[in-house]
Amino acid sequence: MPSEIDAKKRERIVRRAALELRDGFYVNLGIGMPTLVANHVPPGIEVILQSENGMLGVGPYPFPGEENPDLINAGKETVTELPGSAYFSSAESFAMIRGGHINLSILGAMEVDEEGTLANWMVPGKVIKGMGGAMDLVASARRVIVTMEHTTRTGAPKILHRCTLPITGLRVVDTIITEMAVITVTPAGLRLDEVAPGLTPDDVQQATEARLLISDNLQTITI
Amino acid sequence: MPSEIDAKKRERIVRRAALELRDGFYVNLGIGMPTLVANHVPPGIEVILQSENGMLGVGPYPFPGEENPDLINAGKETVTELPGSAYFSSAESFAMIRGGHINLSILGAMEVDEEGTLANWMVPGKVIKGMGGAMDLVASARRVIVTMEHTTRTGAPKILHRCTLPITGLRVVDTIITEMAVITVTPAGLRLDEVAPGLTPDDVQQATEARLLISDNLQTITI
Amino acid sequence: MNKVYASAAEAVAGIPDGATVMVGGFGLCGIPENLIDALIATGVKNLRTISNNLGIDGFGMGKMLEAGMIAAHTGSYVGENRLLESMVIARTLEVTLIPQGTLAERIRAAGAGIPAFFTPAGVGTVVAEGKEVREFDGRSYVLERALPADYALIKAWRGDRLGNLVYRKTARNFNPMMAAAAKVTIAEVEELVEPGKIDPDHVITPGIYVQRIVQGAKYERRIERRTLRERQSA
Amino acid sequence: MNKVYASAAEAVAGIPDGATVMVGGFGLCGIPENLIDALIATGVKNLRTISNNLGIDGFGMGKMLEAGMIAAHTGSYVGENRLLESMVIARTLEVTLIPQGTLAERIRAAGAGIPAFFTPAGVGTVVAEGKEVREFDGRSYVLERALPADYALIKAWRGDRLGNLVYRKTARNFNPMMAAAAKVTIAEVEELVEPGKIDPDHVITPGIYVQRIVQGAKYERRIERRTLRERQSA
Repeated sequence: MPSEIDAKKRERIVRRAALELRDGFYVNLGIGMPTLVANHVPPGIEVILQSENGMLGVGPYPFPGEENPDLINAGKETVTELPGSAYFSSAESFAMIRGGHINLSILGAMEVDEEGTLANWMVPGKVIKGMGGAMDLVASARRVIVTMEHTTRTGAPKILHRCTLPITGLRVVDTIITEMAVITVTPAGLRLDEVAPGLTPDDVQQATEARLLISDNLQTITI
Repeated sequence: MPSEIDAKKRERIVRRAALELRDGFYVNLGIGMPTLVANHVPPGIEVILQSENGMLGVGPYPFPGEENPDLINAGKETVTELPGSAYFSSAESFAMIRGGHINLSILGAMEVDEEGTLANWMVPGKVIKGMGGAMDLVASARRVIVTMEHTTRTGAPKILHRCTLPITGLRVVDTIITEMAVITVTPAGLRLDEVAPGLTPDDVQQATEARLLISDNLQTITI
Repeated sequence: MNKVYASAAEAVAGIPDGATVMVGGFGLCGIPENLIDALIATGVKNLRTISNNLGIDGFGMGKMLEAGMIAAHTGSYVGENRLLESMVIARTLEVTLIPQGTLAERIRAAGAGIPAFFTPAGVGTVVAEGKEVREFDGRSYVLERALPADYALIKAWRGDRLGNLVYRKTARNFNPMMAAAAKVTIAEVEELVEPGKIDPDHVITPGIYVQRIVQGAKYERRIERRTLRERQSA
Repeated sequence: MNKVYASAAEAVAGIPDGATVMVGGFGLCGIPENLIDALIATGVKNLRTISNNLGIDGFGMGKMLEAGMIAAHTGSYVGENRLLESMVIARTLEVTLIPQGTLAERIRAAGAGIPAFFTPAGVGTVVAEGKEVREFDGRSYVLERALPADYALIKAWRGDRLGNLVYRKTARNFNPMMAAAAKVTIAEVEELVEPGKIDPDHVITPGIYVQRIVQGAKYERRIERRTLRERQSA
């Protein structure tokens, strides 16, 4: 049952990403897997979620019958508000993002390269859907974490020497979190900081096109 | 009693300026004489006053005991609100002004020249006070009317061939209203459209450095 | 000063073929449902639309797409429209996609009298191609132009006769900037009230930006993705 | 996440000599009275202040001027301070005056990540000297840079523990933009309330922009020009 394996992979990624949250952080979570990070906020940590359609303090999904068409997140999903939430226009929302007020943006990727360049919005030859707010977020969030499966469904590497798809942002990614590894983008290149239990650095390198530097303090991923 | 004569002059100017108001206009009135235009809105005309410190729908001065320190106009005078007033930030206020949403700005002048260039914020050698919002207003209001006494207190012309003081805006004035005349700025130069009762165009020209074109349809000022 | 129109049909009358029309909303949230229907009924053609999304097949701006009245569209995300694909391939629709924050700020700039500004979004991507890129304090930015419109169709929760508007929750989105960016802004509201009923401190769109206002006849307020959590048993 | 400070003195602690400090308010309306007093009490020197006005002799920022703690000031109007003249002549104070709308937009740009923008205000005047002037659609505009600060001292009517703020009437003025434009924003409020007490639709400054919040101990709220009308006899 590959879908169940995928679900477990994704949960591991999401749980590891949640450990990057810090108390008092304002965080923007991308559509899909990143949104799930909200379910795993560590105890004792208070984070405030921003949604780029104009909301701070995004709460959980509503109970049945309490959904409000006027209250959605950037993925167009019905959500709820919390005590201390605030609404604002799209111009104010992106002023907030562009102005560097978001501590952390977590989003998905099709490709990331050695310089932290990200491609996640367009596959030439397919009809384009649009970049939405991704270009603004990666350009200006104080820290950008990519969460993604380490390889494509056919096993091809997604962490590349150079991105081949049209890019979303040039040298924007700080950290890559996959089911196999946690990788930091450094001026010297990609540094392997953590590997999944049971894997060796070489296993990760085999699934990665870009050359990986191995951290002097290499850890096993603990979630 | 020169001050009483001045008061009458100013009232004539203000009353004539009020005739330029049109129903539905959003109007910004400068500090001093222009503020008084609000007292002479013609019957049947509804105008909404904007104050650049962040208010639409400025009402009259408050009754004694009803003044509110949080409710002032751009001249720092206590004012009141009206049904349908709105408050906003200084950035929004000048977005409104700069965006061309103000139909009419009425303000005072030290000098105006043949091209409609205005000087009203600084006299070199005196300590400068600052331009406040005047440069933004004259650059972007759809129509700019200058209300002023025709000459200085010593009788020197204020309507000049070229401004001599540091300017507030280049080619920004549409109409000049004084106690002697109503003058329109045209591409060909200043056109005398109306003269005060009892005065001839030549009387006005004598008090004016810039050359005046005489309107084919010259009128007497009626207020 | 009376900006109130009796019906959405009267409120949208006079929009000519080829006009540039902004439409408020994010997804299906905060869209001017009644004005969209009324605009389609006028039979106007070759519109150049500006909106973050393009509705979905069968609802919101998706209906305008189906009516064949859109010649060109500028937005940030059009992923919910299947019809779009065939139209782009058949070259009956020209689509320009730009970053959402750049879209929001370009619209804001148009209303605010700012002809152009620098932004970091899109530097090094296709978005910056052909545009000036300049460095400030060691970082690169792309010069973006204001994005104005002839008409804006927007939706607010409540409005008064003078055009003052308030919005509800995330239905605010692009509506306030569009109100300021168009020559003629047409607002539909769920509740039309007398001036003074809206606290002046709560007004989001001051009436100066609104030329026409109409109370919508009915609202479907369709939900695009109904996501729910389970009630925990007590 | 607790941004609440017990006193204005604690809230302004750590502002170093030479810091760039924005101060909210227009005239004496909406100024952070308690924070100004607390800042003077710290004895900090050589501040570079940014504020539309400079208070009046003996009140508001006028007190900071008298304390000799301001080395340079940027604003749009300083006409109410007599002390200013002698300081400018003695070259103990450097004053930069810019158009009020440019001041507001430069501060807004700093908070919004816009490094520079074009504006029509000041073209052809001393304000444009040494700056790039460019034509767009036949009209000339001057390029203006963002104006950020190390600290912003602002005043709101009501705020919650998360820093969400609402303002009252024209006391809003420059406060919201300054909140977003500083590295550290310190807000004083008349009423400090629990999160949830402010309707999320009414929030003007979302808490993300506020790092420290304090309830002011007392407010004089001095009126600069008390203008009144007479009651008509019945």
